[in-house]
Amino acid sequence: MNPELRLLEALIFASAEPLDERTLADRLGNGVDIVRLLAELKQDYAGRGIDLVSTAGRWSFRTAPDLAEKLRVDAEVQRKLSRATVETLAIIAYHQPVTRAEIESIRGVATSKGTLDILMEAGWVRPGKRRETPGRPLTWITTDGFLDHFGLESLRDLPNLEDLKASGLLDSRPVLTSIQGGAGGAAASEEEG
Amino acid sequence: MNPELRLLEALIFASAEPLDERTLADRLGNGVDIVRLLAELKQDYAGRGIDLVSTAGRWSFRTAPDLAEKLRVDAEVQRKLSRATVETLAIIAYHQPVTRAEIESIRGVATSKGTLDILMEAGWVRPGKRRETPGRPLTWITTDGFLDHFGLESLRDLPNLEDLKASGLLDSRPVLTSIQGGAGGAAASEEEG
Amino acid sequence: MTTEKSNGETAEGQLVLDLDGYEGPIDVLLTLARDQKVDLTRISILQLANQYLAFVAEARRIRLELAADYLVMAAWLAYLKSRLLLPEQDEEEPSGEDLAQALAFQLQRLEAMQEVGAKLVDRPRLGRDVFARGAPEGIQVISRSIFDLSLYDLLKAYTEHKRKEEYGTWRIQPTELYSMEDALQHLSEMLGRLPDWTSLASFVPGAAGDSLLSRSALAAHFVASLELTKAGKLELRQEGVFSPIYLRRVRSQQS
Repeated sequence: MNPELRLLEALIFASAEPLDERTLADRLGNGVDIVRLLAELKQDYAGRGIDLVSTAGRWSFRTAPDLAEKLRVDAEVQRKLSRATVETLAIIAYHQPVTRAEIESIRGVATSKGTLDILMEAGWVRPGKRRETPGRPLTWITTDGFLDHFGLESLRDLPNLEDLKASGLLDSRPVLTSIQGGAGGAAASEEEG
Repeated sequence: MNPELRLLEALIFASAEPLDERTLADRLGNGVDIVRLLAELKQDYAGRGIDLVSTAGRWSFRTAPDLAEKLRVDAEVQRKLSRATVETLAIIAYHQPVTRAEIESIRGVATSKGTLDILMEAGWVRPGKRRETPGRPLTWITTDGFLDHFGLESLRDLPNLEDLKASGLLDSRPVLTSIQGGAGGAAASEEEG
Repeated sequence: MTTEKSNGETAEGQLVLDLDGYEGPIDVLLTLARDQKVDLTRISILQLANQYLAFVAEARRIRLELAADYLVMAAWLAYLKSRLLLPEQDEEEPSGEDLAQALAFQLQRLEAMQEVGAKLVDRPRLGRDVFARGAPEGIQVISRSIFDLSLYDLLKAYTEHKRKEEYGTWRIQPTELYSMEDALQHLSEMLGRLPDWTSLASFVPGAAGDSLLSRSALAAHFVASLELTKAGKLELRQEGVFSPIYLRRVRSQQS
């Protein structure tokens, strides 16, 4: 086996975190075609019990997804996510950057405690830039940890993204201002109180 | 690749500890020749960047010993920050520019010598201008490195109190706390005396 | 909220009300819309409005307490119904059809988010279906800071501090120290009455004993005298190290 490939394999294998291509290239030294090497290594592992995967441009070894059931015995029982949490995560993932008011207008209800903070604690969402509109509301975006956890190479790989875009459903503007206003207003005053 | 070999590979890979042959045989099911499978898997990895090794009859993957040097160079130790340090950083972030005496009066306890040093070493805070009040105390502010580390574009993107309340991070349940007044008074007199 | 169960016999228009399962009125509407078993793009909003109003009426019949937003939605749907049934008059306001379309969009959008949310959480997830190496050997990313602190940790620390601040019991202890502000005021007041060089010590109140208070008073008066001197209101004189300090008003200002 080619020495560069060996070192690349060992580096990714040893690391506790996914490694980006620049870091890998730095470690392998000058003049190395890191993209080609990674492709070759990925090919080596195709069909094995371990996959070489990339999320958010960072590479790591992961067990093959089809073995999930047989490996799961060992896994800690994960906290089940509430419906509100899943919906909120989906809205942030697909509409990002999105403000809390927009999330509420899409869901038609005020965001309860234990939704955004749980998503943030899980390391899946974080505050993004403030929106340059009156009140300068904070926006929410997903993290690299989100991509890693859900095995997405990038946000472009979100399920059904193209369909949703094409059908115009990724418009986060409030549609029923007449009724949303009432509900939203009540929610806001509750929050600020 | 044979399904049993794939599962064996994934099991050893995902385990936090080396696994003995009996455990592995249990996981793979009845009638599996675990010794033969392990030998086969070991053979697969011969000459690669990763070795399948057994120590005291328990199996694990390890990076190849000859690569150790190339892997070790950058190994860094992660340091956990104490609660006091994190709180101090948060107060500097939210109240900057802020003097040490102000930090202490906000926290209600004296700041130990090491706290600001650690934050400086991390590259997150630095001294700002002196306050034009008697004694001209030094103020503390956050750095660009702080923004970098926390993925913030500007200080304005730090969630404010309203945002924190809305996200559920800052809830309004009362907490049991020790009496702050006494400690605060002591700290203040210690500092000013 | 209470849960009402019908005994399996669901008569026409009767609903099994279990509000705990719903995430607000839009969610109820979405569930009702699914019962129409047609594509959401071709949903009958009029029928949907009727279904929702029946739902709310039923809730009231069995004295189920409904949150305000459920009632607001009912009122709005009743209004929408009238707009859809009556000929359009006002050109200014959006037509009943526009409103119905907006509601249909809202439902489609929420349904889409529920669908992709379910798809997301069903993906092979790290730590549940897919596993990272169990025993990494500890190579760190070069660019990574060695300090392990996430934004979440930082914000959590701040909010915990804020909570303590909001709910902690504050006992402001009586000040045992003579403050600089007090000394400054005291000296300024005395300034006009200064005959000539006067020793600093004679200004310090409570000179008896060497309690912390009187020592702090001396220190405070000393700093205050420096401040006033800096401001050009006072002159200071001291014969030698550790000898008494004398002060007097700046005379040039008087003439």
